[in-house]
Amino acid sequence: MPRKDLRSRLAAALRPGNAGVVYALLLIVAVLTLLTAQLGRPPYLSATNVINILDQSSLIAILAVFTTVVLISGNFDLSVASVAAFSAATVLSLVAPLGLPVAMAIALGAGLVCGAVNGLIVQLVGINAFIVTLGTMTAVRGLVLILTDGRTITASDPDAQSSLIALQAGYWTVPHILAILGAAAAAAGVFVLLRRSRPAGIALLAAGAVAIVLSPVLGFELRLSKPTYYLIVIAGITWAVLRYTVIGRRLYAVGANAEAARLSGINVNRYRIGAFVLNGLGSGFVGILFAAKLLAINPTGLQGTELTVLAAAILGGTSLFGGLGSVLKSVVGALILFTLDNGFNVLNLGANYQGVIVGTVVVVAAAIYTVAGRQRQVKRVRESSKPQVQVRQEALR
Amino acid sequence: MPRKDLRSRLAAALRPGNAGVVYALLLIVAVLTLLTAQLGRPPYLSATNVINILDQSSLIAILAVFTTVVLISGNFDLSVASVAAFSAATVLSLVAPLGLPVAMAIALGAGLVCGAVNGLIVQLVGINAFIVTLGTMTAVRGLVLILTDGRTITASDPDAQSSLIALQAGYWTVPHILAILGAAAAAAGVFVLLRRSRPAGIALLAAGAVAIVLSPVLGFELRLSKPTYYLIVIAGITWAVLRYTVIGRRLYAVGANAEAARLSGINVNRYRIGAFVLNGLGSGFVGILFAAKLLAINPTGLQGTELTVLAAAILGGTSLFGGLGSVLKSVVGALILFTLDNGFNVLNLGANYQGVIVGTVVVVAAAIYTVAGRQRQVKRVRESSKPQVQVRQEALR
Amino acid sequence: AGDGNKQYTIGVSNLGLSFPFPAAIGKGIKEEADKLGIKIVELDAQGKADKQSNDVQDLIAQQPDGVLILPVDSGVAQGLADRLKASNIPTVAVASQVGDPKQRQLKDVYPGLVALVTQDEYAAGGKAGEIAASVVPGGGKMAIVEGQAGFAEVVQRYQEFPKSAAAKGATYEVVARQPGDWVQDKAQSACQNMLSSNPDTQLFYAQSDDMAAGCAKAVAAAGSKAKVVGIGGSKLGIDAVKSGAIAGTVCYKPEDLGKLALTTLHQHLTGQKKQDAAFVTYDTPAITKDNLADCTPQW
Amino acid sequence: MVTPLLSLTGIGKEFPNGTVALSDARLTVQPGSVHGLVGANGAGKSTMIKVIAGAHAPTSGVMRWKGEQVVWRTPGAANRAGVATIMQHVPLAPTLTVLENVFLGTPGPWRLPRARRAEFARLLERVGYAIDPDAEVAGLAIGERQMVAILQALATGAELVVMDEPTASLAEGERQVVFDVVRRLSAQGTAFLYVSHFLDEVLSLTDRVTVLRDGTVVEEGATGDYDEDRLVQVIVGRDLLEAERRRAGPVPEDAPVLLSVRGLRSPSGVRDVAFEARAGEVIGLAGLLGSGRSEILHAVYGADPRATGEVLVEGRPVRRNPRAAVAAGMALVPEDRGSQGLVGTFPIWKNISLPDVASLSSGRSLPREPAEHERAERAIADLGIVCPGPDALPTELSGGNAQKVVFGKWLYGGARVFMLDEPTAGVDVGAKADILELVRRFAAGGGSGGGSGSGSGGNVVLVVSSEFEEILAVATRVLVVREGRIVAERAAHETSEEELLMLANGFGEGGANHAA
Ligand SMILES: Nc1ncnc2c1ncn2[C@@H]1O[C@H](COP(=O)(O)OP(=O)(O)OP(=O)(O)O)[C@@H](O)[C@H]1O
Ligand SMILES: Nc1ncnc2c1ncn2[C@@H]1O[C@H](COP(=O)(O)OP(=O)(O)OP(=O)(O)O)[C@@H](O)[C@H]1O
Ligand SMILES: O[C@@H]1[C@H](O)[C@H](O)CO[C@H]1O
Ligand SMILES: [Mg+2]
Ligand SMILES: [Mg+2]
Repeated sequence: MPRKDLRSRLAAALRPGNAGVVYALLLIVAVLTLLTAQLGRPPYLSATNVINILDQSSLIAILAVFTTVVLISGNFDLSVASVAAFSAATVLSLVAPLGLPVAMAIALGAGLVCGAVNGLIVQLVGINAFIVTLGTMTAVRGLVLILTDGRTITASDPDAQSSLIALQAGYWTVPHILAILGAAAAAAGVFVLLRRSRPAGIALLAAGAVAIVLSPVLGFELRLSKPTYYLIVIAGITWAVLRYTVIGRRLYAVGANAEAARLSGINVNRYRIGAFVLNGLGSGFVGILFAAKLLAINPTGLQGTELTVLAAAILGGTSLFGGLGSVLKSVVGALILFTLDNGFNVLNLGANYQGVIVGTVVVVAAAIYTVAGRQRQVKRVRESSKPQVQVRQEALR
Repeated sequence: MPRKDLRSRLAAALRPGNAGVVYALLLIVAVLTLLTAQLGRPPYLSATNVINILDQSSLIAILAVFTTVVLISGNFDLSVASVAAFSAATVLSLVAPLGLPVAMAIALGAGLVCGAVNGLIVQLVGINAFIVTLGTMTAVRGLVLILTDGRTITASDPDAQSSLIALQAGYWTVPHILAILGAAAAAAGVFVLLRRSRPAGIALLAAGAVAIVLSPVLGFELRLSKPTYYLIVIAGITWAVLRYTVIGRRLYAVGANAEAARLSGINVNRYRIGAFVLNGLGSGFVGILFAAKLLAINPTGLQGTELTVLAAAILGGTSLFGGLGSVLKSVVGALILFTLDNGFNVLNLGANYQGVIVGTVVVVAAAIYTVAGRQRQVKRVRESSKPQVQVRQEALR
Repeated sequence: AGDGNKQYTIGVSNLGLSFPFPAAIGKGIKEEADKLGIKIVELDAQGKADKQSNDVQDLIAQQPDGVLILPVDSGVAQGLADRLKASNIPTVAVASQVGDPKQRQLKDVYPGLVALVTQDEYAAGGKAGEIAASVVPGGGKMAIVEGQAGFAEVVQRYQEFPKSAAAKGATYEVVARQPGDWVQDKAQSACQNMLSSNPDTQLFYAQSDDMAAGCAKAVAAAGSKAKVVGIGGSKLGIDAVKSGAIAGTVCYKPEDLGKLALTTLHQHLTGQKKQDAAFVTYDTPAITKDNLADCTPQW
Repeated sequence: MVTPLLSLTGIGKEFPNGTVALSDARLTVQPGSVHGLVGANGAGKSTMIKVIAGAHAPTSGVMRWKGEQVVWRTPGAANRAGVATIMQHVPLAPTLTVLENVFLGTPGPWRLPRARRAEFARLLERVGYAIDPDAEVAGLAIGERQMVAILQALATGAELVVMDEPTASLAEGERQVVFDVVRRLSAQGTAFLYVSHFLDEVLSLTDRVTVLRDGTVVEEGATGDYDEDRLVQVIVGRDLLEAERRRAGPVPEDAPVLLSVRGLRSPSGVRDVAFEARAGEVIGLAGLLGSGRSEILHAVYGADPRATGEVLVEGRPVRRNPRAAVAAGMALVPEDRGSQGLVGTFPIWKNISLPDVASLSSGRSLPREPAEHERAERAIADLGIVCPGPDALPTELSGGNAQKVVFGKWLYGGARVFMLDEPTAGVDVGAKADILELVRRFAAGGGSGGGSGSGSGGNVVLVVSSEFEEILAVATRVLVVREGRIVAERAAHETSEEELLMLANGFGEGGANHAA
């Protein structure tokens, strides 16, 4: 029986309705690989290029992870990009006088406060999250403007610069890691599958398989940028917490039906405010990484990123109505968006045509797995209900 | 009894929970008036300035009207600004060779097609409206880029220019109109109130009163820009259709509970697609007015306006979950946003502080009537809720 | 300079005070205004052409003695200039042309303006080409990091580049041109990606210093020997020239530009120097490690 | 005398809108006893339960738990004290699995410890019910959700389990499961507070019973002192119509065929359904939970877009969508009133006029609100809807009264084919009799006045009900449904509940298709 279970779970997890966003990504990568080959450009799936894509996506993907948590909790946050910019401006202004640890702590604290303000207003005053976070998005952007006074802030102090650079620049290399990790992931996947957890297990298994397959291609050592590792750790931990802890179960419950959650004794406000605070903190962290990456921020820095982040999460199948979503799929959503940008650069496609293509691909990607998912949901009348015997009268006498 | 009814309806409609956004606007205007007087700036409530604010808000307010219809139907549209820019680019490219009427027809048609594409994909393929319209927003923006080839498009032909200018420039003046209209509105308000329609009647009545009061201030003739008249007509008609017709009733039902509406024999798809089409058409129209106003559009023109439009609608109390909203209140929402911008301009407030103030005001305005609305739900005592006698026994005999 | 005792009020319609370059122009204007005893009403269009149109309406309502306009969009600005003229408000355009650049030469200033005070974007592109010819002599493979599609500068800052490079004996083959949307981050990604598909690129021309700084990081990280040329002379750009990350840039001086614009208008108002559709500009020198002293960054 | 487990004295509850749902109400539950709480729709039962569960704060009164005065401000507090509540409107998290919902409130670090699976298996065994622990709740039928809610309450191991109409949407088999559980656990010392409109359940399960009327307790006593008639008398304040027990005879052979259904199939599991209905007929669809009765109604109505087949009303084919169905004179009262029947933001009057708003409008386009109000007031009177007035929102109504509003949507519009899916779920005994009487009158073509009187000698009603007794009381003919097909047909006066149950379970001559 467990064996049969395993197979059916595998099948379920691999169904387009479930893993659709992954298929969409694979399709895009396949098309780009073919096109580059066709046009006689350097191979698309080269180690460098894959490392680049991961590096380029990582900060937005981290934002998407935390935004997914907010969406699962049944809320909405437009303020992430402003908060990240604010944190970046904070850390850049303070790193020289106060040193990196203190500057980072203050920047993270600023993010946390922004998140808490969002959460408290939304949950305790009860105003719509869209309008609240639109307001804080504007207000925090205003703070960035005040802090920067309309200029680009840089970390010009060399010590400060190098401490910031150390945060994110460069790559960590682990020999044979890809094969090792792949094997580990696959093993974990099998284990998880046995523990009856479909999508999770299959994600691990698939990741493992891909890693093993790519291992010869990418070389026998794993060389990824630091932000990529941050992403892996953050997405991994968040996923595990949501997937395996009671916090996750309650968060989903709060988003799916707040009243049911309340009646089960769950403190709905705590979870929803907590999600906002986490998102604020996460935005603060990403802001620091942006500061470290760019060593400069101007008042309009990261403007508009909030829509990219939401797009990643929603491409990953997260519901805007709460209770549904997976941080890993949101990461894949972000990868889709950055793979496209990367593809345009590699193919040297004219700037004028990129917009039309991105827009179309986003809709088509969503269509692929919406339609596939629908197929699955065909409800069926019970095939063979075992006789539910006994007349009520008899039961009662 | 009708008299008592009238009074209680008036009271109900004037309650902050109902007319909150109007109070928020009045408060902002009052503060700005006091501040300008205090600081010795030109009077805030001068005829010119009021006319200007109305003129400046009108195009966004028209967009907010149609977006409200989409929101009421239970959907979401991020593509309006791109569509308007596309329509503007279309009309500017075609007005010289084809003449204004044909160019306008094509631009409107383009808007209609965009709306229809949104509607068909969202309703028939069943993809989330957020991601679909994010996709079309990007794709249509891409079309604008292609159409303009990355540059600003102008209507340089003098004939074409003057025909465009005639569309929107200038003012229409009606003598004594303010007092006349005010009286008419007030009368209509009383009539509507008698017909048991609180918010509508009170809105009319309030508008009438304001008009009569302002009549001496604004002079004895009504001088408003053409776009302001367009707004008045569009908002008026849309409001009346939503409020007084079967179409409106069904649209609200579709948005509030699509399944209940469907099982009641309403063609849900038709209403929801219709709302998108209307929004596309409306965006096309606004695009033409923008073209006429600016006489040029560049590829990034109107970018970001979608959030302003949504903010106006949601400030006006429209629900993101469908079934709730009022186009008149959305117009007031737009007025709030533009009153702030205009106020900053009149006060010559430093750019650095505007963001913080706008953000705070938006949240506070929403808070005012969210909290007031809550109060109302607590206090609402139905006159008729006397001891509930059970009349059922006799009812059927 | 003002001999009359009249206190002038001048309206400034700035394209966006959140963008460092126009913000620095605004700063220059204000500093000069303080000196001249002029009152400034400064409105922020936040990068939106439609908001600029509203701002101009609000300015006209305040009846200033003159207006400085930093156009968001050259085409839209034409209508605004007409409106200002109709209200008899002397107007100076700053930093960007008024009127469709496709149909109007830069130096053919829109009639009705007192003056257009700006750097010559075309000439600056030419200067960048000269720097390129000096750091990658003879020519080679070049990739371009463009500004956001839709900005006039994208065309203007490239047009003279190949010509002046060729004049110095360098012909470049453009192997890629991709948008960096004026921002560091996106430019860094674009250069990373262009390098991975064109590893033998020898020269990157980034159409702003922010993008050049981002691009330089990508070049360094990839271990490429390609040179990066920027444009703008911002603090970021000059620092990068100093550190050798980028080979050179073109020095824009927004604060000086602001001052120049205000004095031009003031002199017109006082009658000291009446002008009609004059083209006023300032020098934007090419900057490399050799002449860093010629450029004190103003933004 | 033992200290009562729970006692409420002088409890009052006034809602923000001014409705006084409880005034000076009292209740005493002894340890290990099963206490019945009965009353008409809107009497205040659910409100009292919410007060006990910590979901509503009472406006006045004192609550004691094991003799100690308590104030439970949150449901969590009540849970921790040992009270588990199954609410009337099954609140579950639809995107979570059955297992996760059952252990939703349970503390502990892990989302789904292995031990919970074993615990769940034991719970199922103890209860005698089977359900896939990994099924997503969103995909469950309403009855299954009810069972999940029951399991959730039992899983907490509470000392007092409060059940608000737990069987209202259950089929026979599951009802029995519930009764067994109540009996078994109460024997082991768990106390129950049991709310139901099925008086036979109350009479056989409970030890004591409290009767609420209009928010106050009108009687309290040992169940043994009551019989069904007396209980009904106390609840509704009058004798019930004998009508409920009357069986209808067949309609005349020559009555015109009003509804023909041919070759109806759907991917949701409807298979080759075909039948005809003559004017005046009330056709009962009998079957087990999940047998596909709702799906058949939806397919006939055209609400399931994937369904194929022919449906004719008065000989004219009806296109397969609800709009065409309504235009052809069909009406559907769906099973799930909250999500399928009512528009939560509309007041009662707008809900009632919704399907027929065009005909209440000038030129079919401008609704005449006074006419709509009039209709709502009439429905309120005809159906005895307890509410502050036609302006009340459905969310302010008790469960049974909300159901009556859904019913009221179709009463006056001129429909000729009525399809009712569990029309009396959660409706009190008095109202149930009224509704059944209405069904009969409607089938007879008397209509309820209004526009319905096309006068051609009668209409057709299809009734799905999990109470076979009710089907037999109202139907002229019964179709037995199993696995999406009609497996047998009986004239109502020639069959019995026992026979229907056999047929529904796949036994008996009609049931040729056994699937083990
Ligand atoms: N949230 C609410 N706001 C206002 N009134 C309410 C609310 N909930 C219930 N009521 C009113 O309180 C009264 C009692 O309702 P309650 O739900 O307790 O009845 P009930 O006895 O459970 O009825 P049923 O058998 O129909 O479930 C009803 O008149 C109802 O309309
Ligand atoms: N064993 C099962 N496996 C999966 N789904 C089931 C099972 N049993 C029942 N269902 C669910 O039951 C639904 C079919 O029940 P349906 O509502 O048609 O039955 P019904 O005869 O109307 O019963 P009810 O009295 O509950 O209305 C299907 O949508 C399906 O989701
Ligand atoms: O000149 C400026 C700057 O280069 C800026 O980075 C983008 O906008 C251009 O107009
Ligand atoms: Mg109840
Ligand atoms: Mg059913």
